Amino acid sequence: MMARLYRSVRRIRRVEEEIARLYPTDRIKSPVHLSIGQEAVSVGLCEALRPDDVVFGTYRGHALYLAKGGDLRRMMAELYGKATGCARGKGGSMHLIDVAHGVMGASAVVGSTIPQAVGYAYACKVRGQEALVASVFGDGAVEEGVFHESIQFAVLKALPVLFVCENNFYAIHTPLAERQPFDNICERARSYGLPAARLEADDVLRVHERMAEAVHHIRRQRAGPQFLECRTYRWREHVGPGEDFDLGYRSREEAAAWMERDSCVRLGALLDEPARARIDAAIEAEIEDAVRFAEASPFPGPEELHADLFREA
Amino acid sequence: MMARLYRSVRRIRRVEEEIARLYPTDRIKSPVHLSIGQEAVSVGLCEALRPDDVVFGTYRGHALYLAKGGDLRRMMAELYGKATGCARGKGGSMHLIDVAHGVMGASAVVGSTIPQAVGYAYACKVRGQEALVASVFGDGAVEEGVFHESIQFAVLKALPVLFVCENNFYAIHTPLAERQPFDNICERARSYGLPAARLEADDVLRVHERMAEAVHHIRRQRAGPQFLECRTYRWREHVGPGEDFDLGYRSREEAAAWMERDSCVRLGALLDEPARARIDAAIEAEIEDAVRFAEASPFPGPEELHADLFREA
Amino acid sequence: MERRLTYAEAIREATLQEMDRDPSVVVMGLGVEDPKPIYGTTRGLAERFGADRVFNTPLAEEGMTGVAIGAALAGLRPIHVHIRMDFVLLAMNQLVNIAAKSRYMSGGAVSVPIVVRSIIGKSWGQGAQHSQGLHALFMHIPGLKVVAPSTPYDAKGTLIQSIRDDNPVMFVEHRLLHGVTGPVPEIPYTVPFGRARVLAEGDDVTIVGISHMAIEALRARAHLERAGIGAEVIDPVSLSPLDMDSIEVSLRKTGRLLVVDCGWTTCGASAEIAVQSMERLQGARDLRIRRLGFAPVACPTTRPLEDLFYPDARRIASAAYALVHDKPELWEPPEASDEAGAPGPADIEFKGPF
Amino acid sequence: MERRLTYAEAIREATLQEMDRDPSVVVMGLGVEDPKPIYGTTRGLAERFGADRVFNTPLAEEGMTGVAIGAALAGLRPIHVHIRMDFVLLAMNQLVNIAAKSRYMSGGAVSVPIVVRSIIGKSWGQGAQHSQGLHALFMHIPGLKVVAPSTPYDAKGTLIQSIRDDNPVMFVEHRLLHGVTGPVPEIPYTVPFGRARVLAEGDDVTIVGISHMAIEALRARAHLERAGIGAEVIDPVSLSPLDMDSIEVSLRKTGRLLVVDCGWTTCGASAEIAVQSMERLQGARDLRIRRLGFAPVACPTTRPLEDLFYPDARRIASAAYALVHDKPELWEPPEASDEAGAPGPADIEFKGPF
Ligand SMILES: Cc1ncc(C[n+]2csc(CCOP(=O)(O)OP(=O)(O)O)c2C)c(N)n1
Ligand SMILES: Cc1ncc(C[n+]2csc(CCOP(=O)(O)OP(=O)(O)O)c2C)c(N)n1
Ligand SMILES: [Mg+2]
Ligand SMILES: [Mg+2]
Repeated sequence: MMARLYRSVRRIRRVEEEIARLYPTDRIKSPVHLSIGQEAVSVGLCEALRPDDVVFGTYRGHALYLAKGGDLRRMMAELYGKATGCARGKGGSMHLIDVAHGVMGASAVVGSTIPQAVGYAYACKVRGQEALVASVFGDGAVEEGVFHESIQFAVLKALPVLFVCENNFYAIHTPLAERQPFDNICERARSYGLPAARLEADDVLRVHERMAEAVHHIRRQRAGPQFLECRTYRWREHVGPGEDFDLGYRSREEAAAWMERDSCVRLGALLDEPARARIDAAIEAEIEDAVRFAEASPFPGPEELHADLFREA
Repeated sequence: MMARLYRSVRRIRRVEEEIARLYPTDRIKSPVHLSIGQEAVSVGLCEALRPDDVVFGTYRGHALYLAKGGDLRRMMAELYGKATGCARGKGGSMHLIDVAHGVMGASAVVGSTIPQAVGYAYACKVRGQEALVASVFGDGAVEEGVFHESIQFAVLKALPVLFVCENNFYAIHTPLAERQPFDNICERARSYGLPAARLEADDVLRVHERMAEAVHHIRRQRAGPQFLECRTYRWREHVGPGEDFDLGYRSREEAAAWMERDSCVRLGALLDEPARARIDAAIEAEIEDAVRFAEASPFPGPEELHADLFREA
Repeated sequence: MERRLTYAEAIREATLQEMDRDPSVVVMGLGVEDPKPIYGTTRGLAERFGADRVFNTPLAEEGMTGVAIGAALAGLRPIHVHIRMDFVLLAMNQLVNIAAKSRYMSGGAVSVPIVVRSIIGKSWGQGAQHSQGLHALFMHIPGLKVVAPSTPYDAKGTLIQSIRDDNPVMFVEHRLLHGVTGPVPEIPYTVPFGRARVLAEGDDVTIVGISHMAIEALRARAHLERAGIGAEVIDPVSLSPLDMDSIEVSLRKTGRLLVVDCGWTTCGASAEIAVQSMERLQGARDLRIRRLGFAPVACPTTRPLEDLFYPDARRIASAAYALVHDKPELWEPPEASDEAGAPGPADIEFKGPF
Repeated sequence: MERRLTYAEAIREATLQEMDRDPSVVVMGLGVEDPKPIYGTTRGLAERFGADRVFNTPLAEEGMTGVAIGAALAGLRPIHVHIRMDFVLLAMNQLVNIAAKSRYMSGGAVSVPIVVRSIIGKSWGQGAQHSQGLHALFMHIPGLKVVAPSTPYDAKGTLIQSIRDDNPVMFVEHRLLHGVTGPVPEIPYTVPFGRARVLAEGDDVTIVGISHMAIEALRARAHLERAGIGAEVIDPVSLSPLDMDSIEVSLRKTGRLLVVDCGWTTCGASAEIAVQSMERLQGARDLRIRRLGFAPVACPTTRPLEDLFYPDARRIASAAYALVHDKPELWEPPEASDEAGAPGPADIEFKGPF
């Protein structure tokens, strides 16, 4: 498991670093919201899920997509706007999807996939399926009324949903304290009567343990949803490949405290060196292949403009 | 004070009974949502407010309008669709307004005046005004996301708002338990960090006492909003003049328990008989006058159709 | 003997038959399981299909629309019911940003088979917030289909079609249509989208009436007949897609178009139908056009103003007359012709907003 | 020397001057007080006017719109800013059911002086949910005013007008306009609603370009000039109210109308302008019309499809040419003329969705 977790975190980290490296070439003509520093949440969650479980995420979606098993080649091609992309070039970085692997899609409108996760879970429940749904969203999403409407219905119908709030303390450049009366997201969730817990998501092992516990409960006890607030930190700028400590809304020191506890490094150190090196090498090869695939793939032709609006029998 | 409270409760009760009596004549061509049985909430609240305080309410708005001092003649004319109505016949029963007396308007879309109350309070606060805003809404409104968005902002900015939830246990014919996971509205409000309390609103004296306390705190301490859940009961059908125990969604017994504790009767019994009789007589005269006024008033002329869309200098 | 149902019964029958046929169909909304079940359209469904497939929702339009979308992504076919179209405004984000776009922005990976039923209110002082016909807002958005049947027959057929469609369909009803009766076969059938109906033929003017206005247009036609004018009345039935071919055929004959909507005209369905008509006929046939719809204000509650707010048979007839005689309306149908002019039942007044 | 500002600077200056003049003006929205303050349009306002008058909001579009309305009822004049028009869909209920109707349904007792600024996104893979021009949805609703200036001069003047207006005004910006420079007097001034601008004269065809499309229309005009076609370019500036008088004057001359919008055409602003044109000219002057707008799909992210999704100067020129020569577009401006054809700066590509 440790090796799996390491591989997944490291892979996401490296993919995103590679995206950042490639970005100045302007071949990725798509806004990118990197999860560098936040990987432990998606990885800890997805390693606790089964293949038939599904996830709904956000525009900051590379980590969740990859952790859940989304195809890397098709993701990279999507960022390049190619016809081989997971959304055939029509969605870009903010709308990654891989239905075969349970990545059900992401939205660039904050909070707007939360009710879909609940609805998906409703379908699972009434059809007696065992699948479970994870809804991943940021600390900003909790402010939207739809978060409440969603959690309310999920508890009312005792649906198999795991709500995962990635609290990175900022919505773009606005700190939580300027937007929410108290730093008590869990308490607000809990007022609906569902189990809610906060965890420091700087350690992927701990995150995974808690996620697995919650998933187990939801699946076995069928007593309804649970809520986990994962406190984490975004290392890069809100959107784009770079850092943003020059903007002044947060300090490099604040970030440094999180970077020191880098999940990827700490976990890597626990593996034996040759095993780690093998994993790393495989990741590099995979990334290289994916970038090559993306670059070699064709753009969609003009006939694609009008395709995919409706599904007609 | 007891006489004042009695007068106000009795007046609302009698006005609404009169509306119900007139309704079959079809002269009131407007859906009416009666507050009979729920008067103690509006009366207890408004007797605790100052004239410069304002209230925002709902389509079930006769009680709040009258309790706050709204003009009875103009209300009755509004129900009749007359040009002398408080909204010149354009709003009807669901949109009563009397700005001069701090009745800022009502909406027929559930929950939709709650944020306006908060915005009004924001204006009061930043302009250093002492006025306080009461937002009155039903138990159904709490389910709308906008309730959360509103309370969140009110607490964040410490605004002078008193949130008053009239919990009559039903939204149209659907009981609370079918719509909300738990009967814990206060807890959900409290999770935002504001004082929230539940009270049985069958005794107008008690309601008034608690309202006055909350109002005093909000005004004097300037520490932000408070929340009161008033448990009450609608005696008549959701909309219309009659009873609805034949529908089967609730029982006459359930209602009887509330009717026995009728605030109007109990309070009346505490007054000395001649005083009570004087009040009652004055109310009857006022109602008769208002109905006459409404009936005698003209309908708006056709030129009124296009008036009042915009305010132009 | 011809089997007749009300529009509301036709909707109920369509729902019931599709739920029988396809276990993935579910019905949700405020008051779908209620002693007054959406004007009877959902009566008995919960008893028959159980609480999992027919359920009341909390008051949370945006969230519950998202729930419907999510359930659709998982393979259910939710019918989400709103007793007033005005409330759908709370769900615009889910409908426009998600439902309409999920398929396209996933490159066809998913689809969202939901039906959103909503009802345009009218009469008895419904007022500004219980009376809006907002179908044009949805027509504006690629990725949504919009249908607004005016007869019990089409109500059943298009609802079945909507339920079987793999895409989001806005199903628009009108409060005053629910009580209208008409022939409805018992056997399940579909009425395809994108096919208008010529309700009555005529040579002088084409009146396109949307939803409830199709009925008013038929009444107007009777008035006009007595004034020697032959009006062709077309019900577009579906608004997105729009069957402009049928309208074009009629216009090549009449050269005159009056579009009557139960909604506002500015950027409305009436504007779209008029401009597409012109795009098709320009250079080929002279065309005169005219639009009627809600007055450009909020709906007032008082009856005298409410009557002015809405187009009705008499005003439709006047406008058509003016179009044919190429002058501003001077003519009004004689008062006495009102009764005779009404081919359908007079509007049933209903009390209360629901 | 003529004073020049960017469109973004003009917006900032209008806001600042009005806030100086009138203490009831406040600015609110996600990111109005931010190191990247809405493309600079709100830069420095919080420092100058304090946190009470310039404040970030939580993510809660519906609620915060209600807050703005409530504050307006109390006498403030809030400017509520949305960095993308797509997000305004979350606030439709407050805007349509409350803001647009409060005055009417209170019989004039109250009014709601709010300005809702929102920005249409474009380029760099904004995608389906960060690119919508939804002004037609608001034009459809009586009680809302809608303005969409294309020049820095009009941006300043109409924003001041919007702030002083006692009614809800939807102020529509376009991301690619923010960097455009033009003459802007320092002194505060208003540009009234309901007055279109003839940006360039011509005898053969009238091109009405909305918002950013006014600039593309000017570029198209240069292409057309070289093909011997004189295009009159009109910027409506305000969409509700709409200055049809100016458009009519132009059409009486040209007889040909091409409306180009940065939005969809179905039930769009382009439909309304076309149909009103026809309503005015029918019987008086032969009129040929044509609409261009977003392709009828969601906005794709990949560049090759994005380029097809949007109208641009070349396609506008082709369409105008076809209109003038009365045949389907065969003509395209020669590649070489692109540079020369651009009267404004080429679009500044921007990266990232905000
Ligand atoms: C409804 C909505 N409002 C505003 C925006 C603009 N916006 C994009 S990302 C973002 C911040 C969201 O913060 P959070 O939920 O904490 O997620 P994070 O970016 O920190 O992962 C905002 C405000 C949006 N996309 N959607
Ligand atoms: C947003 C919205 N959804 C649905 C409705 C239909 N509706 C009207 S009243 C009502 C019940 C509201 O219940 P509650 O808030 O408890 O108020 P009560 O009528 O009990 O006073 C509903 C669902 C509405 N008016 N607005
Ligand atoms: Mg965040
Ligand atoms: Mg209630």
